[in-house]
Amino acid sequence: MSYLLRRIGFYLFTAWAAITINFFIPRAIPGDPVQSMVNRAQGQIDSNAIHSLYVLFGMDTDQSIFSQYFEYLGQLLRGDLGLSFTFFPTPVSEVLGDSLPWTIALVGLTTIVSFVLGTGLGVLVGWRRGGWADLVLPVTTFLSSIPYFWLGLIAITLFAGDGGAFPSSGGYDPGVTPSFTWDFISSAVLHSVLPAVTILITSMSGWIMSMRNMMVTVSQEDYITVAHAKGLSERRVMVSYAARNALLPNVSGFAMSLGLIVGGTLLMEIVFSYPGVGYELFQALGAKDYPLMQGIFLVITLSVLVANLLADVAYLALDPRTRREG
Amino acid sequence: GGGSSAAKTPSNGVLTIGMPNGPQTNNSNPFLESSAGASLGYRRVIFEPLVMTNVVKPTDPGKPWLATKWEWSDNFKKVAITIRDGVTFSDGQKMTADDVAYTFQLLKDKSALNINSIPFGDIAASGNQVTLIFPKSQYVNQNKILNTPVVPKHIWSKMKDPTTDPVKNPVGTGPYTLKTFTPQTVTLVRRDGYWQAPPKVTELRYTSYTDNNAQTTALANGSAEWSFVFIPNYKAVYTNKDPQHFKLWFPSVLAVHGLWLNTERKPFDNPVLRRAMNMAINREDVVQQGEAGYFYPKVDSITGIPTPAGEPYIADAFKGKNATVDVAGAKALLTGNGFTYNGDKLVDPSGKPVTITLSDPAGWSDYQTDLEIIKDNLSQIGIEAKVDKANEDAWTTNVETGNFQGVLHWTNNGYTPYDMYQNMMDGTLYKPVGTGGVSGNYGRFKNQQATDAIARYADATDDAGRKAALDQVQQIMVDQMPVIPLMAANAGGEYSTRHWVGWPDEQNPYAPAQPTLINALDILLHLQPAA
Amino acid sequence: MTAELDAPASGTTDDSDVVLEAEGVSKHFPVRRTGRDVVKRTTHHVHAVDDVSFALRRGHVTAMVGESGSGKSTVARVMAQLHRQTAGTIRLHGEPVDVRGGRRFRAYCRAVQMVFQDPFASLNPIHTVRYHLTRALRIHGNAGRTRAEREAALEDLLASVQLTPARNYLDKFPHELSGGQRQRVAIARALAADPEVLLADEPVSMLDVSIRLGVLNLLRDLKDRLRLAILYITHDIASARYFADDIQVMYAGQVVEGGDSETVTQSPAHPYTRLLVESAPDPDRLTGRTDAPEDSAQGEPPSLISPPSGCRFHPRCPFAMDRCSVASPPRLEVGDQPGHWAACWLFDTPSVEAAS
Amino acid sequence: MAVPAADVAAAVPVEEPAGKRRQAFRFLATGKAITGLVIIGVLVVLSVIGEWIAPYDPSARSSDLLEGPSGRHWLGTTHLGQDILSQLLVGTRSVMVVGLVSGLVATILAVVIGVTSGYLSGLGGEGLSAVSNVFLVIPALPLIVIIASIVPEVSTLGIALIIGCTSWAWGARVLRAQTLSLRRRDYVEAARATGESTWRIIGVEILPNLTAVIASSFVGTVIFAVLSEITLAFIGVSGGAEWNWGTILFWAQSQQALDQGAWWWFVPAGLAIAILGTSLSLVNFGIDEFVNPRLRTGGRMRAGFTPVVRGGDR
Amino acid sequence: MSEPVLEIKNLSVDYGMGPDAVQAVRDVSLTLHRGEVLGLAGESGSGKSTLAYGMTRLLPPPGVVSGGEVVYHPQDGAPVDILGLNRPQLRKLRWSEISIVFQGAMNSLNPVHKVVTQLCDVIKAHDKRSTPASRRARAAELMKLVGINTDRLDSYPHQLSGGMRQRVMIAMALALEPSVVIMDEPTTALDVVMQRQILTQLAELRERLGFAVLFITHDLSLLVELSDRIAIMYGGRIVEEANARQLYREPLHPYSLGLLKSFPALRGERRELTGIPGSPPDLRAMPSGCAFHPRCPRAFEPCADRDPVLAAPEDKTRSVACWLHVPGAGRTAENSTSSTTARS
Ligand SMILES: Nc1ncnc2c1ncn2[C@@H]1O[C@H](COP(=O)(O)OP(=O)(O)OP(=O)(O)O)[C@@H](O)[C@H]1O
Ligand SMILES: Nc1ncnc2c1ncn2[C@@H]1O[C@H](COP(=O)(O)OP(=O)(O)OP(=O)(O)O)[C@@H](O)[C@H]1O
Ligand SMILES: [Mg+2]
Ligand SMILES: [Mg+2]
Repeated sequence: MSYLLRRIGFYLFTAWAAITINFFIPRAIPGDPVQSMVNRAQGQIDSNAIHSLYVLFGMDTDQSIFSQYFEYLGQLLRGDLGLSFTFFPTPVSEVLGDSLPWTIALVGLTTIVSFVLGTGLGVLVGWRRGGWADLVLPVTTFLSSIPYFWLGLIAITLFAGDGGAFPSSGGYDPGVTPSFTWDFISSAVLHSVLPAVTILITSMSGWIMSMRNMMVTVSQEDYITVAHAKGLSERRVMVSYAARNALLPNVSGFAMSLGLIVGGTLLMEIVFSYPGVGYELFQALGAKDYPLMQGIFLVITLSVLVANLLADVAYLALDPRTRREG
Repeated sequence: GGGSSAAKTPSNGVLTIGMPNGPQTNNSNPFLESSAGASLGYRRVIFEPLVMTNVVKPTDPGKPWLATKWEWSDNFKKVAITIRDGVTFSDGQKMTADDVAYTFQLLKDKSALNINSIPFGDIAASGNQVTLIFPKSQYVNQNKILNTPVVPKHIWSKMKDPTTDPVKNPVGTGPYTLKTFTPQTVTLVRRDGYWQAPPKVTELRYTSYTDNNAQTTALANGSAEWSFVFIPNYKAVYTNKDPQHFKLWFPSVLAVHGLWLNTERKPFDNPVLRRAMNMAINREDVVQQGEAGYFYPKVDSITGIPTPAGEPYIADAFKGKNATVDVAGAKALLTGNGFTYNGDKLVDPSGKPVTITLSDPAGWSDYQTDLEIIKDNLSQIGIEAKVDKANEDAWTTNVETGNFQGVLHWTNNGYTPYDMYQNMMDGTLYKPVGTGGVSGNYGRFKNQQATDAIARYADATDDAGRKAALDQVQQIMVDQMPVIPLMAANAGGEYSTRHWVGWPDEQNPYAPAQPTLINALDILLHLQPAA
Repeated sequence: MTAELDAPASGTTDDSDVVLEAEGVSKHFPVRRTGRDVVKRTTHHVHAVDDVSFALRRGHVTAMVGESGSGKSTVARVMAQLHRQTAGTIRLHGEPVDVRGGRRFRAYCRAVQMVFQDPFASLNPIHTVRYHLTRALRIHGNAGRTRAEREAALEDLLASVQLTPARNYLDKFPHELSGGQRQRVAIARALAADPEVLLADEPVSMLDVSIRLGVLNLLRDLKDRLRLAILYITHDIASARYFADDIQVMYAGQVVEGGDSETVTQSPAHPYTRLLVESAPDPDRLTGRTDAPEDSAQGEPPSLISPPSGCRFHPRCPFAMDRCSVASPPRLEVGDQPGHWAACWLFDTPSVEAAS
Repeated sequence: MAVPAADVAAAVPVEEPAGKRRQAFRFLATGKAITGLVIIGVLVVLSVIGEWIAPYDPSARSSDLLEGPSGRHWLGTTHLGQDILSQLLVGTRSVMVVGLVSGLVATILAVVIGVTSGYLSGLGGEGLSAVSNVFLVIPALPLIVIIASIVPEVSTLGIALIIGCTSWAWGARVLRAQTLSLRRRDYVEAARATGESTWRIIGVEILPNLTAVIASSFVGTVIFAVLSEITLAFIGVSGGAEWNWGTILFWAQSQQALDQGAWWWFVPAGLAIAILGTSLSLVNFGIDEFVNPRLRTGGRMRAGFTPVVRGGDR
Repeated sequence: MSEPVLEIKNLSVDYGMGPDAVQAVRDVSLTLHRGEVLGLAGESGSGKSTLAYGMTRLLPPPGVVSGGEVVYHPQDGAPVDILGLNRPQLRKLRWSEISIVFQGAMNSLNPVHKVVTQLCDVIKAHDKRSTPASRRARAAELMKLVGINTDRLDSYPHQLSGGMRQRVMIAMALALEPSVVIMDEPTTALDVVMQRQILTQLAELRERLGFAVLFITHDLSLLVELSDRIAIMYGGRIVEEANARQLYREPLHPYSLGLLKSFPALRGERRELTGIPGSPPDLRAMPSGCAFHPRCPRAFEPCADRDPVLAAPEDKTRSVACWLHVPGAGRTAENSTSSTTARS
């Protein structure tokens, strides 16, 4: 248990450091939210509006960056993430509330499916070394080296263009309202097929590779030979002896990738116009929407940390060697 | 596909509108540019202006809307507005002069909402009349004032802080009310009790696409029927998909996009060089290749005033004088004024070869293309140009502080050329290179005559005075060329006539075609179901 | 009378020969605290070595035997000052040493060198034999001033561990050498410091039967030629008999018996030593009939975190008496040979007499 | 009684010391790694000579607007009539420079921080490890975007440095773990017992043993850096004045090349990236196989049932 | 002597295939009789493990059995050649007839499963009708058999000491009451006290259950004490095979002698230790003739040229492969016939 306690202390420190960095670094960018807004409008916002925008965003007062920082920390402790500039005056928490479920549903599910499928395939490929299984590797290597946005755009052209079977953008049909109706769910699912498949294609090979390597390593352990010597069925040896042990290192990788769900999908969401956090972050970066950026970074930081904590716990649960009595 | 098939089928009374602005948050505050209402444009069909004006025909008188009559005192320091009778808000409450006065008072009190920085003085309502008094002439701002959307006092006065209220249930006098809001799609439905003949479109569906590509795709497959988006090679990608119905119309308005030169940097402080550069640039190529031939219409007049919108304002001396490519002329001009050629390299009078760095943010692909073309053009007269694909934030700061040689940039926009000229040349905006916080005159143009003439135009009490002032400004523009105007800003849009007809176009320019301007409402009122 | 002996056990040689001695040395390793400990503010320690005293003499091999985990390596590391002792003193030529890195540590290294247990792990796989030896010579200033002197020093070194001709070995990487050759290189490296004491931690246990002998003979030869004091650590009591002058037996972090090697192996006194000797494979005890003595001890080695009270062997000891679980036995003279002692109450003459 | 030393010597094959070279980079000698290295080599050559063998100036406009592949333009042209093959060739350099420079920068940082924090116990080590964990937590791409915005002039080299300075944390973590496992190795202790200084132990005893891990982390960073650079260019955050494959894709995308049917504008650059990525991955696999020899594919064999090949081809 | 239970005939095992194959076990013949302990000794790398794994076909890639026969004689029924079995047949035979105890018990037990699970696994695999309760009961019985308290059933391997793990492995090996147990250095990693405990237990169990043991170690002194017969391997071949006592008293092969002279004795006279000079042969470059001749102090003229054949020199109970014991060696050049084990 002390192990967990120490981890938690460590996580708290990391969280604080990350939050601090997330506060200061964006503010070092030249320019400010107002100018970005004017720039984005490319003439549609009058230069006379600049002053009123400064007033609107509360940026007309001279407040030292440190007092802002402590104010921000105070806000955070109260659970207040501030108001987004891009969507002024919508609270950051609301922006996140709108986008987070999409990301988590699509990417979360895809990550899990990718892990399960990739690991499963990796088990097979690692177990049946030589023969057809080895052909999987070059193919997956190639697929995983393709830049994601490129694959996504090609997929859109091929499958979502004229007469294509899939919609090219968005999270659901413009016509339907999010609710627990068949219409909405089917449309959401349909919209998620292409993004999901492209993510699967590029991310699965990582799991296949690492699982395969672990399988190969583990299948030369003595206890596997013993399991064969015991006359256990091939399946049992593969699953209960080899895969069960090979899985352990992959678990922490999986937790890591769960943590990256929120931050790692920027490109997918840009390419597929998916209404998730990644796209929001991209916008916030461009708009210098400090509160939104901080909010999203906070979510990312927390999810990575929580995922790591989960990985630690999972390791404790899965590997009896790390469990301690007493 | 699923997404398109639903939208492709004609839906009864529904019009689908798209904007490439990404997911929205539930915010219909009409005064905030950051709201979904502004970004998608639906605030225009909920909140109505006092007067409907048309940027495409800036000299046309405005259409009475919530105001039936408005009278400016001679020096444009006072306006008396008569409010229309029988107008109700969508919650059933009558709209009165009180509401109008409240709206102006709100702008006066909250400078955060006073986006046009109008200097309001006294605001008084009596009967159906509202009187506004200003400390100085509002000639150049008159339409901006009259375009103010009217909000219901009984609701807004109860808000804790109207500047930070997302107005999730917008109540206005317009013919539509908000039905549902999702970050991706906003649906509005037609309401009963609208004060004039109701529009035929019973439901508006605003979809926010993440980027231009998604928006273009939606237009091309018919799932969006009306939009405002830049489409490269629009024929191949858009109109050819259904040439009969897919249309676009991008009329120019009184603002330009041009090559701003830093007039304090040698050798670009020399107006001769600026004029010669102007002569070398091939506007046709810029517009055709960079702006896809339509997005920003070409500016022909050497005064920089976009036509046809600004036609009436062009000084007689310059009427019909168009900028043309004249490399030989440019060279002659240069060599006649102390410039020399070393081989084919241009050398300035002080003996230094002329080079220029043209800079714009890397992500602005049309501007980048334009710059590539300009670079090519400038090499014709021996100027070696370099295109810098800058980082947007750094670029913004550089433009602000005058730390650049040449950038493509826009000007302000208005109902007279005043806004654009003031933006380019007003000496009162001048700040030395290195100092930021400027809102115009990025090129650091310092010319007292121009400054005076601009001020005279705004304050003049009669048309003759204004014309004289504007003529002088144009003369200075042509002589000094602080900005090389290339193309006009637009107020256009892409639309489909498959289900709805009656859109504005070249022949019938009753309104700009852009779905986010106040005229959107006017257009909706013009739309008829296709036969 | 309790014949308590002063450490170290006196041998035949006089005390001026003592080079390095340990007196009451203990080494405790803190172990990871559990959540409950954090609350209770207690810490646990592995009592890897407790109150160990002995001396190493010039030209003398002292063997240290004991089962795995009894603390033999820890003793060696403490003696080499790779670990700092928790308690006790280490004396070099009678001077207590207290070195913490830096120049004084180097000076200490020059006198006391260690050879590690595993010849496959103790040479850096990426460096050549030449590198290993040159560094060791350089650090201790034995490399000479010129290249030729250095080469000569290298050749001498390799010759002293019988790796000749030197040029065949100098530029080899460890993986190109056999286990025995590697161990010789490791010994050569230790000799490069021109030490007085060699701490050899199981120098042959990783080696094959046929190679072991070569290394052991080499050590013995070095002892004779260079008058080195050698601590030979092993768990193979037979090799200790063969190779060492005297033997210290360790059990659970303590030395439980000491004496000259022939005596300890042929007439072991402490019950644990007896168990050890009886357990060793013996070809003369033929074919399956492992007529193990009835009194042979069973059970597991004790926990070093909370070692048994009194004599640490008492839970397994067939001769355990009441007092064994209460009081820790001191060193008691066995009486058969001079210098043979055991930490066992059985040899507390008055009490044994009283019991009989 | 002693074993005659001469016998021992005679039994080992004597090799000439001259033939012995330090084989620190043996790990690149596996089949996969060689394939990868050859491809990378070709790309490196292209990145040097690309400028000269490119048929056109990549920025030069021509009147062949948006033409498909032809004899004149093997990979077609852009909307400005620029030759895409030339852009691809000239763009190779920037990609390779960013990959190498940021790989180097990140690897050096990772080594310094990872190894030091692994070897030093106590506060110093823990602090460094905490720093790298903080960098791990902050999402890399957004961080790069932000830092790229802070720096006024982003040249190719600037991008490379930024990517390098933000992507060392993973390598540092791996190296720290490795160092932790190495620092208790006998040969490290032995070096200490010989009297070596701490810095010499880190630099000479530990570091070289991490070569393969370092190389693998280098290759990993290069892949990451190349993809990051291309992504940055693609989303229009950085362009620099120089061509790279990401810029090509940026132009293709902003001109909606695929919608216009101009696949030749979009496809080759993506494939080039994939090929570079694949070759780097191959090198990495090679290193993996070196570090873990069990991974070497040993033909069509499976554990548990040793094949019986009676009268085999011997 | 009793009937054979396992006969290895001319077994050869290679690592790899084709031109760069390494032959680690060369033409080995060996017979294990019912109920006996056959010791197999030899220095590291002599091919002991390869032989054990090869004959049970458990050798991991790139190992290949390249020739010979391994005949198992069931209690009742016809002899089977293990090398000719297909997977299911082999799987059925394994453990129920021939079980194996490997060197590293820590590595032989799956670290993530409880001891009881692993014990029950093997029962379940061979007895489909057993119930979980019956399996657990049997597991408890087995644990008692090797002297471990049954409350350790639910422990994970890492919670047990090395000696306990080794005993669990022995218990597992006996779970199905096989007739042959192969033990590859089962006690090398343990210290002498623990080793003694386990060997004592093994001897008791064998007396009770009557299985035959092939015991592999390089500790000859241990084997002499423990086994009935001893075979000595060198360079992938059996160089000598004899009754344990005979071998200890009177080793015939110089290599066996060398091995015996490498061990210091704990008791009795301090005897002369000579050891074996030189180092083991390189499998890729085997010396011609007798593989031991470069290290052999008594090598003479035929040794470098011709391979000696394992044959009985004077009586029928032992055999040796050495020219010293071939009458008239140096003249005969007859080594084409394959070697045969002297069998009773
Ligand atoms: N660095 C350490 N931290 C914690 N415990 C340790 C450490 N080093 C050794 N120990 C413990 O101290 C005890 C003695 O270990 P040591 O290595 O000295 O035994 P040993 O007699 O050399 O055993 P072996 O014969 O197996 O080498 C063991 O229980 C071991 O687990
Ligand atoms: N995978 C392999 N490829 C090639 N050669 C191998 C392989 N595995 C083992 N060998 C070689 O086969 C020979 C026999 O090895 P084996 O493990 O059977 O020896 P052993 O007698 O069991 O030794 P030990 O006492 O060390 O266990 C050795 O020389 C070894 O180098
Ligand atoms: Mg030890
Ligand atoms: Mg073996």
